[in-house]
Amino acid sequence: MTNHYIDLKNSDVILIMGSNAAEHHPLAFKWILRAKENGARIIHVDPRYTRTSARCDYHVPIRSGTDIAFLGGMINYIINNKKYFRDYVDNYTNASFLVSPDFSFKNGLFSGYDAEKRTYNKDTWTFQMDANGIPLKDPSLQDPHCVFQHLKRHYARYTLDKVSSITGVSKENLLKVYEEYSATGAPDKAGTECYALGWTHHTSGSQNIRTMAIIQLLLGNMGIAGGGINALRGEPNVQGSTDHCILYGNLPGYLKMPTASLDTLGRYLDKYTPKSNDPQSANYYQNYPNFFVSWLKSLYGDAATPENGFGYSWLPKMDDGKHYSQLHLFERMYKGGIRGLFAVGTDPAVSSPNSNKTRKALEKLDWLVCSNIFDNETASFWFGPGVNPKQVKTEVFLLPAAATMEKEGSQSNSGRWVQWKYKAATPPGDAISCGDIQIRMMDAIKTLYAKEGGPNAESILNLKWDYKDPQGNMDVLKVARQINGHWEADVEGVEKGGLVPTFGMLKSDGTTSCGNWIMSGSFGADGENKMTRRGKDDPTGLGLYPNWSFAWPVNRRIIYNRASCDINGKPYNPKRKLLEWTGEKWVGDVPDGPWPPMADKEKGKYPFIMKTDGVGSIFGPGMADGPFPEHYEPLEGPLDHNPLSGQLINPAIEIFSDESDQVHNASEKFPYVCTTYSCTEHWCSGALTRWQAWLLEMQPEAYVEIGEALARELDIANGSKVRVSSARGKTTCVAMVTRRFTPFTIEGRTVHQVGMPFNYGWLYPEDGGDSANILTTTVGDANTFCPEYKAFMVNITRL
Amino acid sequence: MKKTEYVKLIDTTKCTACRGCQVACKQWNEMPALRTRNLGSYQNPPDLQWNTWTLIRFQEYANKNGDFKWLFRKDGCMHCTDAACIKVCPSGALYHTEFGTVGINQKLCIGCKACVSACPFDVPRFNQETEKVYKCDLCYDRLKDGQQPACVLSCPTGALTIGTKEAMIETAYQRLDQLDGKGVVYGDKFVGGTHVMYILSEDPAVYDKLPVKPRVPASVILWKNLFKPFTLIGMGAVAGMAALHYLIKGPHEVHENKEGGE
Amino acid sequence: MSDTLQNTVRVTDPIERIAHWLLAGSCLFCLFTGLGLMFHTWDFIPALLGGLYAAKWMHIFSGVVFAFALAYAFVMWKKDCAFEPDDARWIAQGGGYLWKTDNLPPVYKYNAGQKLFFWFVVVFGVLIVLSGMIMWNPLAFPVAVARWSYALHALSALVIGSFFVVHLYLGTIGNPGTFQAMTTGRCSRAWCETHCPRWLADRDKGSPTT
Amino acid sequence: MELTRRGFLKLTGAVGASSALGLNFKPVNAYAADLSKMNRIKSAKQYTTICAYCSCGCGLICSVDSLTGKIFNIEGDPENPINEGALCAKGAGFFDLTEANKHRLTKVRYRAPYSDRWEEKDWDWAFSRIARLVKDARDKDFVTTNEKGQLVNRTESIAHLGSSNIDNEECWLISQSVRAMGLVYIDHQARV
Repeated sequence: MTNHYIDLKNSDVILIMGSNAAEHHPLAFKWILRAKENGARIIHVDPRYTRTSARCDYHVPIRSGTDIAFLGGMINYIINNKKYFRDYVDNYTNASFLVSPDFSFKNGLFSGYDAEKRTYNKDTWTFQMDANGIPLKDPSLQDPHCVFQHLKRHYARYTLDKVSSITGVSKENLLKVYEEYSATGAPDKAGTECYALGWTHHTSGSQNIRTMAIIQLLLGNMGIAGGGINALRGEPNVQGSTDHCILYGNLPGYLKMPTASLDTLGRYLDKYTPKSNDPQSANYYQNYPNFFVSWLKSLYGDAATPENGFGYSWLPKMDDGKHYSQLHLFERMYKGGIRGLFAVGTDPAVSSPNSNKTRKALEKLDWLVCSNIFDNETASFWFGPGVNPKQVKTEVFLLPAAATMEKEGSQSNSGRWVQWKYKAATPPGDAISCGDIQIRMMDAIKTLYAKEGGPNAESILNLKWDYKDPQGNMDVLKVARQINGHWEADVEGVEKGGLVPTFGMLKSDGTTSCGNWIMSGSFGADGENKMTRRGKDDPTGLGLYPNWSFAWPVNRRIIYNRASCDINGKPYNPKRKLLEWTGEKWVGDVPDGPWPPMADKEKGKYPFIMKTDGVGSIFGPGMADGPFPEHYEPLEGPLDHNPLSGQLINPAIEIFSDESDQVHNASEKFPYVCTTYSCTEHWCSGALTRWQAWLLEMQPEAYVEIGEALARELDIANGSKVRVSSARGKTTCVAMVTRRFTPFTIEGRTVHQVGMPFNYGWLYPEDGGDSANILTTTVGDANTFCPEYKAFMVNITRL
Repeated sequence: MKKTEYVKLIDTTKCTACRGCQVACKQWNEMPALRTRNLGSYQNPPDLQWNTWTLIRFQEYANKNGDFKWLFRKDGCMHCTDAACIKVCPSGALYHTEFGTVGINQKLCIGCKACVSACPFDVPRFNQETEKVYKCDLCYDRLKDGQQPACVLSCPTGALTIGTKEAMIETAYQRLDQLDGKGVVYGDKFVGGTHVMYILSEDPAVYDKLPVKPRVPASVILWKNLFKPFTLIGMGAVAGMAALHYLIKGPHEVHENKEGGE
Repeated sequence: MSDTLQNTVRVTDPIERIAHWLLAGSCLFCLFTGLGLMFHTWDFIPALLGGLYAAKWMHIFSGVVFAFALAYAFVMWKKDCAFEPDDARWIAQGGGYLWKTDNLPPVYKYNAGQKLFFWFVVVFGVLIVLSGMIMWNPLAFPVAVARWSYALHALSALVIGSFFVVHLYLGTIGNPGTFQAMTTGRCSRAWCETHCPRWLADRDKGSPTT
Repeated sequence: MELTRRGFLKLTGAVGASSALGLNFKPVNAYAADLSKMNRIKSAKQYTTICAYCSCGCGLICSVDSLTGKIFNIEGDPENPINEGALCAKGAGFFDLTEANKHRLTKVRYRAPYSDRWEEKDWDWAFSRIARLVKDARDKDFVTTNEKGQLVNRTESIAHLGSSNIDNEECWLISQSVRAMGLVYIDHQARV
């Protein structure tokens, strides 16, 4: 989230699209309804009428996987009707930047496409530079090469008729949403967007969000109270686990995982430290070396020295251009290339796409280590449906873990608030925390390497791993302080070991050690653990609660907040004054840097300090699948053509083409669009919630929601059992016949959509049904490899 | 002790059916869960049960114009002032608390089930195993301690609020104004006023299992207000008349030819 | 004949007496436990019996006994209690209990008042038993049926209870010499001549008593 | 929909054979049957925690019996500005994550190759066995240089998944240690 949950109350129009906030973030909905009470309009765009729709001003049904078409139409509307916030667009976005004349877009493809590799060469996705290396601009926005004109041309194709025909949304509904939302382009209006897995679980997931980011920049909704783009993330500490980057491509604090070609620390830092020649761009990532070296110090401790490149060479390197995501991981496992898997608090046998493939892959493992508070389908895969234990070689460990209230530590919510939790009780039986498991397991591994040696043993032996208290248990505070960072030498009157109060003080010379730079400042220099703070003062009245817990970065509650003011630092909306420049300093939220506003040509800086150019990217060359989002059909959909171009599916997605990955696009065998989702009563794979009697009582078994029209066609009675099948598998569940799914008219014909929750698995409860992911496709987003769970094709038969 | 009446207001126009209340109730009152099946609805358990004192009812509804709505109604004890259950309870297990709510003392309950059929809202539930009746007591122990009932505390959206009767009736009508009159306040105009009130978005007749004009059943009034007193009055009167007869007329002697008897 | 002993007449046989007392006892017990369940002022009754819960079950058990006794009594007495034309005249004159009359029709085994009592007990007894059975498990019945059962049960109790008092009075001090009919089973000949002259005459003729 | 009158009868008609599932209050209640819950709360130790489901970050208060050390009540933290004491169904049912839930794992379980059952093991055995397996796999498959001859120091045959349902400090420990081991197949639920 650029903003945070409470801030939703400050909005004038809330577009909920790609999210079912009332069901999956019920407490976010508290603040959405607070806004509604204050007069805000709440709009829900979703394939299905849900509990969210029930409380919104209105619901607009949309076919799964067509969000870019819908939003592209909105961009077209905003430009044609001049609804954009001109001052904001001029000053705070790259709308006026001139794009390279070689850049082009033809028939669904941007310039530089390599069809064989399914990737783009981005050499033409660049700006024209002046002699000083600063991007050329046309403030009039009239130059045909300027971003704004490119944008206008690109989305001119997204006419109401076209969008309606793709999305299945009526033109009246399209106009209603466009009009109402684009009204937030006024300086004193705030519009926000709440999305969740409904946007990310697509082959164009990242571009769904990008499209909205463009709209928010056009309307001047970024960086303001009640604005922003708000990912309502799905897990309690998914923000924290992402911040600490248990991810193949990133190291803690979103630092880049090195690749093979970056063979030295110097080359690595050179590549990832952005340069800007514009003196007004803060280009905050120029501090990248400080963050990275401080992290290396946290990894290898005293063994990381300037002489050995702080241990850079010990780090694993990915092959350039290769990906190692969960999809790739199971692909490799399926082909026998993985011997051992650690699965901590996760249940991929249910949650990974194409479960039949995933489950088959698990059988290829030599060993599997699971840590959980309950048994799950992954740990017990060896006696799953159709599996003969006598033929499964895998050695399985199921380690009993402590539940959250049985351990102390911090958790980061989606609004980046890092809140401290206390240990209320000891875990039952032999259970210990996942942290303790990791520490003791790593101790055992270190011991073996110390004794026996091995390849690159230095990396293991030099790992800084002194996080135990005298009793031998994990010392949470010690870890938290290491994450925050400390001095490694006596510097400027601070003794070695003193806590670093902010990442601004981190150094690239090895004098600081910091486990995760964005968390630097979670402790005060005086040792105060700011994550434990419980102050309730709210000086701005906007619900920022600056003294409640800690928010990264540096307790900033709304990021890019300097964009809430004009170039002189005066708030665009004086009624919701997030920040104001007094002439000497900023007052309000913690500003994005102390510099004066950009009207001060000498010392002033642009507001988007993390962007190299200092402004918001309407033209986004960082994306794998194009600097402007473009509508493509899902990998498996009801259409055999893309109504907008000759390019049916996202050209930059990776295609997995094993026998198990079959796709039947526009096939009569699987005529219905299916989507998957969760429900309030269960959580994710249900691996925690299915074991809980109170929750199971409310949602006891797997179901498929079917519209009344389709149910009539198929003669399916409410509450009866049906079989749902796709090209990849089939499963049996209860039919829930409902008016909440209505058929769409797509390209002139009727298309039915159905939906299933992904919360069930064969292990428990008995007869509760199995995973909806038995049906889903093995394919991911072009940028993130987030799997496509939201649009695929099925057939339904009564039993 | 001065009696302060409390009213819980259920604003269905704010309810998201997250069912936090349904679980919070079980958590606080330590009620177990039972195995259910999916019967084609989110509503589960399908009805109130001895272990489920409050339940969100899900109802798909389209009005005359075809406007579709998904209605959510939190069902549970209405805490009537004129409470049929208290009228019929032989043991005093059901009683009016100092807050005007209807408390239940399971220790006293003898499982006669009279309240189950008397309740105009079909709320009390009987447990075969414990032979006791169960229902919401609006968290009497929490109220006594100045705490909100578990359901109200848990409600994310402010659909559930609690306060003094006067204040909540005022709040309810204010909310109705806010909704431009598109709604109905339910609960203040029958059975002496209930201590649970609704703001409904539709006409009460639209809702499943919601009586439009709830009242203490005529059978209960006849039973408790007429037959019950007349049982004693009748028997007493007859006994009195017999006594009078004995005094005035004396015993009905037999004309005897001979002495009889033993 | 042993039937005529010391100038007394055997008016009831042991089976009849057992049935009567079962009926009366269970009825009385139901009455008191019922009152205890209905009136908090009568709490002493359930208290003596070990609490309301115990009283509830005793009431139900006693009700079952009552039901069987009633069924037997019905079979046993229904013929003797069948109404005949003269009964109207008997009733019209209040059975001679309320004012002086000379014109009372001679009674066979039971007078019209007794018959009336019998039939009230039968009708309301059936009602009280049926409604009681419904109240035992009201959840198995439509709610309206269950609700009215409670009212009907109370009404029946009111009727039976009131008649019970009358019966008690007339069977004891109101009619000296009557009580023995349900103890020893023998009443004086004179008593019989007063209360059941036609039956006595039939009996003396040796014709079958019915 | 037809979940009106007719549908409703269908629903009630089907309340069937039922048995209590899984949750046991007895251990936490046995000794305190006579104390009202409110009184027990007053004498309890209270700890704040944060909800373990969606990412709202709602505050909860765990009440711990001072005699048994066991949690007996969990409800929303009214002080927390995000939820102000409110909780959804999952949060309200947080108590069912404690050891009162009989499904909680309490012992290390081990399944030997080709076996059809779990065995119980102790931690020391498990850790030394896992360390052995890790070292064998890593040493056997370690990739020091890739096909192009570039130094890559990685282990491709061991993978790590999870978790976004553990604390920051635990996440960080995992993130650090898997890098030190040379793993590259590293992912968690942020992607799924």
